[in-house]
Amino acid sequence: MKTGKPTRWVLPGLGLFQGLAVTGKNMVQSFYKKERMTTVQYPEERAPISPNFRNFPFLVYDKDPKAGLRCTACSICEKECPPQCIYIVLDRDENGKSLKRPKVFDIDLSVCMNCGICSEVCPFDSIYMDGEYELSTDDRFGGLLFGLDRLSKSAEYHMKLRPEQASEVMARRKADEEKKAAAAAAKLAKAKADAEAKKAEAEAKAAEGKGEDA
Amino acid sequence: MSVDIGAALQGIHAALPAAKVAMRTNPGPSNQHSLLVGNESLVDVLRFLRDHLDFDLLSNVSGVDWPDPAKADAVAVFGEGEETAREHGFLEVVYHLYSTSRRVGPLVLRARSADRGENACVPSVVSVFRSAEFQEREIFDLYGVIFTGHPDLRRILMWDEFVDHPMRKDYVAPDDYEYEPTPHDDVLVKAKRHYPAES
Amino acid sequence: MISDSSMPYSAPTLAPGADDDQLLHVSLGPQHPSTHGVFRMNVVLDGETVVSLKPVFGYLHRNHEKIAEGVTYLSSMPYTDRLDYICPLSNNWAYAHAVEKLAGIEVPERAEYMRVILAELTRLINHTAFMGFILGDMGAWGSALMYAFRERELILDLFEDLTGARMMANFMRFGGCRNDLPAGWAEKCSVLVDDYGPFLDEMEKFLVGNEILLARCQDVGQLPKETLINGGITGPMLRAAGVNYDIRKAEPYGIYERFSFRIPLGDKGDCYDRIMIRFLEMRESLKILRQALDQLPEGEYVNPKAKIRGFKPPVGEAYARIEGPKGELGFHLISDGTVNPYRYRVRPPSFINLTLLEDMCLGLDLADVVIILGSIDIVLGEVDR
Amino acid sequence: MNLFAAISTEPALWSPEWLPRLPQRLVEMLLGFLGAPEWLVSIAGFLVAAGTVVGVFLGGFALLSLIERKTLARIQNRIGPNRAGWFGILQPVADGIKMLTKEDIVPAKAEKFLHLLAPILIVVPAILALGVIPYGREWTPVSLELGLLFFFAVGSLTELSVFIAGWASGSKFPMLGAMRAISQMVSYELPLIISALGVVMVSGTLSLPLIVEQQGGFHLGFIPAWNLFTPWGFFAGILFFICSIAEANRCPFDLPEGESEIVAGHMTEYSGFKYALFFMGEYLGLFAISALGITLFLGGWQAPLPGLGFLPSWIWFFGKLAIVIFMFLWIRGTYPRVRIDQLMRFAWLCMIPMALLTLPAAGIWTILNRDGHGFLAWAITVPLLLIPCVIVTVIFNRRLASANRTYRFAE
Amino acid sequence: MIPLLILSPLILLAAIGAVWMARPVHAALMLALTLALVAVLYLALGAEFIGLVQFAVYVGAVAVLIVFSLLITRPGDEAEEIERRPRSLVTGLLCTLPVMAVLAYTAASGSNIKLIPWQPKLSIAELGEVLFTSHAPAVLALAVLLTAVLIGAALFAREPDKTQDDSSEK
Repeated sequence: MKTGKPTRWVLPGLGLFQGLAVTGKNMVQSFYKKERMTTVQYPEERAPISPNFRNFPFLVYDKDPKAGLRCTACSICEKECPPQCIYIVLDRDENGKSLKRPKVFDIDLSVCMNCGICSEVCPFDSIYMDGEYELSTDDRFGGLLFGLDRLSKSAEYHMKLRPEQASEVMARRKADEEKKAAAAAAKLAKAKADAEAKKAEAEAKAAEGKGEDA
Repeated sequence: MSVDIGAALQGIHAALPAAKVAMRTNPGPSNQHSLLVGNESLVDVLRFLRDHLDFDLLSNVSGVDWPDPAKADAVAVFGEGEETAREHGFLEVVYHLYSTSRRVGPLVLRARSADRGENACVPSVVSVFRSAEFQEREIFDLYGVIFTGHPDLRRILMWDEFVDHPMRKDYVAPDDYEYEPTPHDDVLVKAKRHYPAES
Repeated sequence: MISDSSMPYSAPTLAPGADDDQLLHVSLGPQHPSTHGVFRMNVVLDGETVVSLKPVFGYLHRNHEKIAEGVTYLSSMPYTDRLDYICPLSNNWAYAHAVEKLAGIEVPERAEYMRVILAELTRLINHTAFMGFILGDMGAWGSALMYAFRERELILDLFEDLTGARMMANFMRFGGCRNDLPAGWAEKCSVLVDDYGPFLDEMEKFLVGNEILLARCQDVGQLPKETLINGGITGPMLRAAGVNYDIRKAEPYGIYERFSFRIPLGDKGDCYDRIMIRFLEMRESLKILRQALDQLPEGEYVNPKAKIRGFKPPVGEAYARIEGPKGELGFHLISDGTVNPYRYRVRPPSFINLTLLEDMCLGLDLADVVIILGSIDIVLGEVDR
Repeated sequence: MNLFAAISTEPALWSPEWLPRLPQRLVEMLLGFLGAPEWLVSIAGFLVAAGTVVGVFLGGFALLSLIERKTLARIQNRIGPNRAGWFGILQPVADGIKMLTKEDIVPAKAEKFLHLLAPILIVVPAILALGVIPYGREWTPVSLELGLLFFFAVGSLTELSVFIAGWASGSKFPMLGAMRAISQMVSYELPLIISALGVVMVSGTLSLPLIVEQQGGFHLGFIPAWNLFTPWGFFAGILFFICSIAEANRCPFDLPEGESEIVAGHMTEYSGFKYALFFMGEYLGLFAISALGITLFLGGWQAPLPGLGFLPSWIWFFGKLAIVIFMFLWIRGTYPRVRIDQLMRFAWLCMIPMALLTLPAAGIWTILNRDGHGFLAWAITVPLLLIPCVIVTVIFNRRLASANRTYRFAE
Repeated sequence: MIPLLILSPLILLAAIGAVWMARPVHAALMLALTLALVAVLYLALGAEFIGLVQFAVYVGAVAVLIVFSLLITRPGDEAEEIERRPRSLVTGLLCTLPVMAVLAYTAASGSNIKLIPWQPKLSIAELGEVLFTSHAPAVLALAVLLTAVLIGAALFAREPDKTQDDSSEK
């Protein structure tokens, strides 16, 4: 054991008493200082959850849970999902034509790792991260495999959960819709005009033909 | 501080004329070019770099599997007038060296095994850099590169009885996944394939 | 300069003539209270003195690198959270840094500031938790750990507010961050930074003067600096031995050049120095945080040119590293021009810092092994990957 | 039997001192009323008296297991068990049920019989030792003339049982734990006994009730005449406290079961009720050693201030016991564990020499006080005892000087 | 007389066990049991002080030391031990023979010893006084011997350290 020349003299065990003082202070203060406490008595009180907290994904629908589902079963999230926990089957009509909506949309919550990449890559504002966290179940397989029925949540729910994000999305969608409507109207008008033009042309042709015939 | 790889190459050539060292350029924007070192002179080159050019920190040792040699040459591009491309695939070990005193790096060195089979050998650099000890064991474990001269070449991450090298590109995952009840048809089909007796 | 003869690698064997009958072969772990997870050491004891120690890894191995080769670049980001799960944001940064280098992506200034703030908060988390863990290893009954975790919770609350998750942040993106700071976040963080100093004072009073801690930690686990560098040891362990090597200074990434901070350097490199260096580093981190929060500019939080879907970096390779709380965390990426990385390699500091574990422990007590392992500060998620 | 020579007299019936002996008296009266022979009455009374002590301390054990967790929780800013019953008061019951219903696992390599014997052997001496402590003015379960010697003789059995536990488990961690436990207990028993010897020298008796009675009264009207408030007694008391921490295997000397190193030491391979017995033996041992310390140095059941004698004496005893045990808990919540070589060096190089020094101090104190030179006694013993303190301070500071580190900062 | 009759066969059995047990640890534990039973016998005979001291010193210290030394050294083969038993038995009997002879002689020449009449109990104070006055030389000699033993033991214990240092220097 090496020794040296002390520069200042202390009592042996001073550090030990300092330690006792710190723990003693903590013990006494734990009775009246709330911010000292490390724990929360869970079922009665809950730690405050940030509004940005994300847990598992959910699917957004507007108005109608079936028809209003924003998801188009494009499978981008399925491909990007890091643990590959999303399973999508595209719905088709009898002719095999895509209906642009999922027939099956399953997320295995026992595999999902809450990363939020699905909601980030979704181009249709359809999938978002939920804040629900009390999802424990005693059914390991079925209970944690969420299908469309449990995943679909209304746009109002989204609005309540993340007002900022949802209102931004809604505004964008509204603008898109308006644009689309305008485009559709324009298209319609154009189609009409085209049709009229065609009609006129046809009529003209017919007239011509008639004329020729005649 | 990025490293002056040309100077390092010249230094090696001057000190170790017999060493087979060639520069390979990196086509990407990272500007990290590398030196391809012949296996027989790898330890000498590393020792020279450590003792005379102050590259005292062997930060990283990566194994890479190149079943298609053309791909390897696309990442580490030849200079002009150099050896021709290889015919067979090979395993590669990439070393990233830094200097703690001069604060430069990384100096990237590559060493390549003869093939991906029995001759997948690269000399061990543990005698020069202790930090390679576990990393070489890991590469041996996951890629199957045999480091000649390594003092304790055992599997490190996989268990001792494991046979294959899982990081190789042609590795096929074994049939040992856990069955779990699922409504998904293709998973069920897969399960049926794996458990023929049960279904 | 290291001469070759000073650095012979000798596989540690039993001393010649040692009577094997008198030796006790003990397997510490994988279920041992103080191996920080599922780590195992095959220890040979003579009485209680360590004669040989062989670490055994892989109980948490999930072949992270193979998984990453099978998914897109972005999909690996949440997996990096799970490497060193005590400090996910540093891992995020290291990976984003490597991909940015590989693809040549610029990062906007605000994002760089956010990254620095998050990385330094992560460093605080890691070092604070370390204080609790090492005291636990020394046999104190969790008081220090509880105090440390109380403060850590406050930082985790900030993370939750910002990233949506307390630990598995998945926050950095190639060319910036995922989202901007929420309103009021910087102010909350600023309050936390102000309050952290008193906590560190209390912790220091609790630990540093404690004679038992002095007796337990001093002159335990020393190695010469040359051996440490040669063994690839990085981070606080290396600096505790007096080697001035911090990547934030040696190879400034991000915007670390803009901040004035100092690198604390130890002298002996024993376990006590390792503890103290981490204390001092926390104080320096607080300085960086204060400067970064004061200078935080407005602007983009992510480079708008960086793609999220279908990201394909050009062919090439890149190795990038940052100064993680535990040491040098590097990512070596090789791209073949497709959406998946051709080779994705993590240089885990915890794993490589274990290289010299046996050298540090030989000839010491079993109780010292536990402290040395604690002072290396490993996380098994990173060691086994 | 002259072994159990009664010292205390029968208490007055109306006194609250009487309360702890109520069961015994009731049984004796009942048997006497029924006309049982005298030997039967005395044996029955004896058994009931012993049962009272065991009952009190088993209750104390249950309570302590809760209080320890509560106190440590408060030290760590938690609340502690609060689910079972009001403030978690039923937690010990829940623990007990859990322990009882757990599977009793015996390792294949274990020596079955010895494996079973060890937990029993560890509880028995603790209970035996508790039997000779004077808890109140009228409440000494077994008043032995050689009480102190009996205490140490019985206490030495603990080492053997710890060894048996460690060896019979047929496993390595228990073996290491047993080795640590034996070397630690043997080393610390020495200063423990030596520091208690000073009390024996001063009071001239080995009988614990007599030792307590001699500590009655007050100096200057308010300082209790406890042994702790004499120079040698203060010194020996501190040494005794430190040694009792080591003897009770409490933090920071809990090496035999150091959970971060050797899992649980000699208890590693025990489960279920056998483990609970170890737990119980440990707590009862803690009670016993604290009770002895109180008896020797803190005046036993004597009230701490004059005018407080209206409370029954055993309340004072248990109050002191609570304070001493709280000190144990507080220390446990604060300190890390020492290493085995440091522990041994501390015992042999520091504790034993200092304990030996209390003997001449106590001798000088006795002789001078007997001759009425009270001031001279202080004047001689205080410097005598200060010398080692100064030496320790100097050595400590010289070592600390080399332990102090300065850190450089690189820009 | 009754305690003697009950205890002496037990003591004998335990003593035989101590000799007969194949495993050294078992033998040591049996020895501890023997010593404890002897202590109980002392107590039953009214010699409380000596009984308790016997318990504290022999069971608490000597037996523990034996056991501890067994812990830190690896015991030999069990089968070998059993094989050696006949020889050990002979040696043991040979050792007991002189003792038995002396005892038998004294018993036979009963006239030489007289039964000490029951005396009033000797107090510890008196015992101490006798030890440190009339028997002081013996106590001192013993103390010197023990000190020498202690120092010697310490020297022996230090020696392996030194050799280890030497070998590491080479």
